[in-house]
Amino acid sequence: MRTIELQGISKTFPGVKALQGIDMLIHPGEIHAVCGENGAGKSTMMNILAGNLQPDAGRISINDQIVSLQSPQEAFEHGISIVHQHLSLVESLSIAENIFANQQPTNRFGFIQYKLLRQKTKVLLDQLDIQLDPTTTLSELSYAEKQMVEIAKALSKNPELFILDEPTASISAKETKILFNILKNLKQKGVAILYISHRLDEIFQIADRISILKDGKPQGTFPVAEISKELLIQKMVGRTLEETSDQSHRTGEVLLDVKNLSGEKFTNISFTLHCGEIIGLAGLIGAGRTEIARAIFGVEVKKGGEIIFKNESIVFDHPEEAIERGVAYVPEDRKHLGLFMDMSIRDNIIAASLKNARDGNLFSSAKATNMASSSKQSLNIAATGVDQIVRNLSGGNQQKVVLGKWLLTNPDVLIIDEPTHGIDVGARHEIYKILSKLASQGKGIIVISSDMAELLRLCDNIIVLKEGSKAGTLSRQDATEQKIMSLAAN
Amino acid sequence: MLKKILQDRVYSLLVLLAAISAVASIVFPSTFPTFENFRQILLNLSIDTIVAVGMMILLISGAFDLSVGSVVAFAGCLTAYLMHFFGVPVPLAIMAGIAGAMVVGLVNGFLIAYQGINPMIQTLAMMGIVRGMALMVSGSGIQNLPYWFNTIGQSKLLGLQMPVWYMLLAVLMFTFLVNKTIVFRRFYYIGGNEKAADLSGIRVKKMKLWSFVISASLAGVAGILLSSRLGAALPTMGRGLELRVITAVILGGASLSGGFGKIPGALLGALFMGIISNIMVIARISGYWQEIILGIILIATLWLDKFLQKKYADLR
Amino acid sequence: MLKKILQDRVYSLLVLLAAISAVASIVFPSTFPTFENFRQILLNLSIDTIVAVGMMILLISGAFDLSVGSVVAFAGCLTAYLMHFFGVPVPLAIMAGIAGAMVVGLVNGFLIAYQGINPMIQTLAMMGIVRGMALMVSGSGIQNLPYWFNTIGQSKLLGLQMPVWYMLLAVLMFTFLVNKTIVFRRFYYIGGNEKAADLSGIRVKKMKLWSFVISASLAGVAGILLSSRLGAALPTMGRGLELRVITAVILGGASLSGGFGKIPGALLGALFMGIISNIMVIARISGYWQEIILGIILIATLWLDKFLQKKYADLR
Amino acid sequence: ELPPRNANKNTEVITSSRDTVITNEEYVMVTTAVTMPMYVNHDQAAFKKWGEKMGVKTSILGPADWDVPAQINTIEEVIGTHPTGLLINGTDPAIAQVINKAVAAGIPTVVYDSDIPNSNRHAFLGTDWYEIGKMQGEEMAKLLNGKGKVAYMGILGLTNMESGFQGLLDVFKRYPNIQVIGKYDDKANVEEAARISSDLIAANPDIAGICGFDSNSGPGIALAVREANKTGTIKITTVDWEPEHLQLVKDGAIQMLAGQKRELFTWYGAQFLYDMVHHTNKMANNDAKAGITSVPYIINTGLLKITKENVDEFVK
Ligand SMILES: Nc1ncnc2c1ncn2[C@@H]1O[C@H](COP(=O)(O)OP(=O)(O)OP(=O)(O)O)[C@@H](O)[C@H]1O
Ligand SMILES: Nc1ncnc2c1ncn2[C@@H]1O[C@H](COP(=O)(O)OP(=O)(O)OP(=O)(O)O)[C@@H](O)[C@H]1O
Ligand SMILES: [Mg+2]
Ligand SMILES: [Mg+2]
Repeated sequence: MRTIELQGISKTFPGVKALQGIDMLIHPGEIHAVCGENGAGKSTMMNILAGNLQPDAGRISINDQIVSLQSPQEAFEHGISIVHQHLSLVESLSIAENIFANQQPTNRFGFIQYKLLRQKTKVLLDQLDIQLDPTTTLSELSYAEKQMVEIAKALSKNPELFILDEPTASISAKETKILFNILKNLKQKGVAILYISHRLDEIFQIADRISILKDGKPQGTFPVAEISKELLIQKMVGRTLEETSDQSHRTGEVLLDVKNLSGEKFTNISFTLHCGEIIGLAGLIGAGRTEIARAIFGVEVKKGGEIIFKNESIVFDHPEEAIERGVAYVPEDRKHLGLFMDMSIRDNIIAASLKNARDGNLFSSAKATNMASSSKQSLNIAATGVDQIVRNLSGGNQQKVVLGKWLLTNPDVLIIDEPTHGIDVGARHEIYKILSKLASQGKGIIVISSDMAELLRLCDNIIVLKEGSKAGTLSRQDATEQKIMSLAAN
Repeated sequence: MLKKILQDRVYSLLVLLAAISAVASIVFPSTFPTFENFRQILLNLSIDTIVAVGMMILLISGAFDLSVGSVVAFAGCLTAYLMHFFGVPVPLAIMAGIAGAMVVGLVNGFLIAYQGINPMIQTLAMMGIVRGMALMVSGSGIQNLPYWFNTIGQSKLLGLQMPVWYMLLAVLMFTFLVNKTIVFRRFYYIGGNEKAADLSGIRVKKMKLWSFVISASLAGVAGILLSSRLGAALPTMGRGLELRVITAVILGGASLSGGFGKIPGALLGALFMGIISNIMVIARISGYWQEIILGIILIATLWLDKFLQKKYADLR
Repeated sequence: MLKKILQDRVYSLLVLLAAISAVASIVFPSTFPTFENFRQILLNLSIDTIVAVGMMILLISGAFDLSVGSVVAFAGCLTAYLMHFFGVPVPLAIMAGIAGAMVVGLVNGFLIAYQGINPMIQTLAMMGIVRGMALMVSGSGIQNLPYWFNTIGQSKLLGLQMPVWYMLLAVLMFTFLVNKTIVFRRFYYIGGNEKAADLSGIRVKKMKLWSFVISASLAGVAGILLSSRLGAALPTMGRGLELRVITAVILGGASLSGGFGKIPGALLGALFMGIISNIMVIARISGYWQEIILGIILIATLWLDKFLQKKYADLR
Repeated sequence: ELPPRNANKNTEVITSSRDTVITNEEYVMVTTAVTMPMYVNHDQAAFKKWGEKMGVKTSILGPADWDVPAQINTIEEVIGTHPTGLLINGTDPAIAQVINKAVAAGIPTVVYDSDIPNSNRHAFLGTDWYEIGKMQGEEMAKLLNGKGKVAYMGILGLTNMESGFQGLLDVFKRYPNIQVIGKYDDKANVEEAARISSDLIAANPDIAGICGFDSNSGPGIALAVREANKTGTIKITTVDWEPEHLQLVKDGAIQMLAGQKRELFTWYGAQFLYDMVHHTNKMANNDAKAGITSVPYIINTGLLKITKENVDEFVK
């Protein structure tokens, strides 16, 4: 049983006051949600609790004992373990070795026991209901599967304070359900849980209390019962979000026609995307949604089938062609596939449209800066400037940068894999607006998402995939979470 | 401004160079700060720098090439061989020499980019192969090259020997290309994140292939200049040059992991090494002391650079 | 099983080696497959392999060390110096020699891990410094080393000279440590993803420091063995060894970007190189052809390895 | 502006006609591989000793590794510092130009070791490497009484060494029963030399003799021969007489050393410079005006033949 108290925690990064005088009390056996916009300082706070960052001011006490958490190791020793927003996994190692990193089970001579390691891993994976061999190399997993491994890793430490930084951003309803059951159990056991998510429904579903951050400043803590969604958003964003009408812009004109497309991980996928239409791809982890997108975009070779784009059969053998023809793909794994972490926001945003950043035939940094700045404006990315290094952005703002990059290519067909992956309500709202605006301009959009609310809200048609094949299509009218789940699961 | 100096290696190196030169000028007023001396320093680093420009491009894109030293020798020897034994006219022979270098670059680039061979071993193996070929064509070296060939590297302009001008040309040209053309900017993206670059529509493999061809060609040019300057082609030319050049380039702000570096950095890195060794010659430091002191200075420089950056981060 | 062979370099290399040896035994039945020949091959690669084991650990953790060649010379010379000029008893002198090597490793590790100096330049600079120190202590080399010292490297066991046994010991010991102990396992995490390793509670800097100390110490041991085997300590020992060793290690399955590699790979890589050059001599390939053909074989090997992996990926 | 068309071949350029007393004289030796023990112990030691005796400043400069272009760079930079006299190691014909430059700058310039005939150097002292090869050939032929398999190794691509190889081969041409089985590059590295030798022994159990041409060849070959228990049965001739070489002759591992009188190169070379500067022997009223140089033009210091018989005379 631990009661964790934060007093006057402050943290400043070059150019940013990430946290300013945070006070917070986390009781054992409560699920304590932390809400805030992208860049509000949530992850920073969690990293401080996890011993990964050192606060400039303030103190942390556990059961009224002031503790100093100089390193992750010390945090573990105090029973604190965290599911990182940016996964803390090693691609080149097996699932088992990732989960028990630096604490593999050993015999009494201090030698690693691999059999035991595999067994312990299997137990954890079963707990999370993941059908994967513990010896699988991490690099062979999809992003969502990695997310689950990260959760298993944190769980393996039997924490007293369990921190989850946007664990559900990229997993589907099925996994989310499993996760919540586990959290409830831990709660029974008296574990204190800090839970970060931009999916407010989830928060109202499981949280006991909610603390709100804005621009690094505390906005108070409320029992869920005492705060409405509207008020929460109001406090997070500092304004109320006017509801957008999500009327369909679907036209009769066919834009993209996919016929019996087959690839590594999917077979006989057919669908038609009309101008102004938003199609959703739903499915559980590993359903093959990403692979379909990659096949259309020309990253992976298709095994069979035909893609007809603007009434002509096309095969992109490289994304370059896809981009030139007006197809864009926002990948799921922003860190590895989306971003140039050590480059500036500007260079990231113009990456896919370098040709437009020219003045005559020559590259013009002024022009590039303008392009980037306007995207930064329209997506309102929270950063010190377009010259800031992307690595130092908050998760959500990084996602906005990736989006900005692809919107700048102004595509006719936009494929987005987990579009609001880690994006706050405000920004999510903006992105939805952007998407329906694009649709209204007659563009076709394919949304791959594990957030069903999102699909239901955005899509004219939802294609549900199951183990790589089409399990059914639901139109906006008759789509419900239950229907999607039943198609996707059994 | 201060930010620039403290953050950007190119500037901090410039400052450091100025400081060192100032000190040297006070200690050796009659020998160091003379036009002759600097003309000589520049001439002596011109060959390395031309190779370094190509290496900088490779490092920006996250690769490197250990075979450049051998290519220097091979290009020089091949050119000399054709002129000397077959009386091939100078321009043709030179083109053949550069072509030879390009082929080496093509092979490296193809096997690394398209076949996924490990760059380190590929270029290391190539280093042996090409050195062997240099020995094959030139035996123990080829003397008395045609007068007109020698003029390329030996004639002077405004008191500076031609290689210096070629070096400056290469540096300026590629600085411009890298800053001002889309094609060359792509190397930064490839070095920054290969997968993301590919998904952003950059043909990574093709670009990688080219980066090796470019650096090999520059090495070829350097080799031809060197043998023209020497008036002879030696199979031993450019031994250990690869490490020297990579050192200069990293000193100039590049990183083996890619994504960083500016072309002028290549020149500055080479200049730094050149001035240090020149000062050691003037100070008559030699034998093992020369190796020890050079090593210490190298480490000290990088340490200072890190120190400045920390200072900057704090002061911000 | 097939998966293992096709995927894991250690196995594919083993298979390849077996194949090559088989062919060589058929073509040169009287000279290649003899005990004497293999005894000598092993003896000649023992020194390199001991260094390669340390280098493998460094590459697994995502670093490398160019100064090992110089450390080999320095440790040997320092030991000989103490024994010869100060009559220091053999065991003490050896300890001093290894200690000297460790200090080099400490300096490298500290400046790289804690001061963030670029590893490439740090170890390159150290290579010069330490070579210089070797020359300083040994001048032109030291002869007439104590009998008991020479026995270390010259005595035989079961027909194999001691260095071979020490090599096998080192390989087995570190294979075991790396597979079975958490401490050594950490190097894979650090090489695979430094940030993640840090978040997993691994003290990355400390471990990095140690990795350099380990590899330097092994280089020290190798140097002492070499001079004991030679019966003399020469300041020129271990020239160019660093590249030879890195090649062997990468051939053995490591990658410059870290996270990959197995200790036995170091031995296999060295063995591969050893057998190839042995066969070339037997096949009467000499002069510059040696370099050319060795290079081609190296590339061909890696190409084949890639090819097998692709095949495997398809067939799975 | 274009370079001179070396028209004025072998017309001796006049030395400094400074009759005034020279203040703070400094004599500079520029070599390559400045840390090579053979150079340090013989050339450089004698040169320093001479300086002390004459009470003038002596400096030794040059790159640490065998790098002729770098030696040229050093000479160029030294010329800028106007030394009293230049003593240059004739590493390669390619240094002719810079020698001429020095001479043109009025600096007395003496070449030692190998001659640079196509230059305007004032004097040369040294030996003809062709003779070294011949001497080894003759001795080897004698040791083998004219029949058997022989291999030789050295550093490939060096002019002087290649002519040494030539001398060797020309001798063997006269012995039809001597079969030359190969030429190998030991990269001036003991381990390489040992590896190649033992591979050779494995490949040709009946190999009768091995000749070495750089100072690391001898110890390496001897090591391999010893480890194959063929000491004495396989004959070894090699160059250089470092302590370890002498030791090996005493042990009967090496049958003959073809040594150079390197001390004489630099001692008298320096003396020549001194005499030129001081006009010790005036021939004309003004040698300069008369267009003569008052020192010998070419001196062949002859070779040392060190065998078991006379070795003890050399052991210090
Ligand atoms: N290493 C860093 N260097 C500089 N600034 C940083 C660094 N890490 C975070 N920041 C800044 O601190 C602020 C808070 O970042 P943090 O990651 O805590 O936000 P967050 O609440 O987690 O947002 P998100 O919901 O998008 O994850 C952001 O403005 C971010 O740009
Ligand atoms: N980079 C990859 N390398 C190897 N296998 C992968 C990779 N990405 C995904 N997979 C595998 O392909 C299958 C489909 O993955 P994919 O990402 O398409 O699933 P998904 O339907 O997109 O679900 P999610 O996107 O939520 O992970 C998964 O079983 C996963 O293991
Ligand atoms: Mg966050
Ligand atoms: Mg996916």
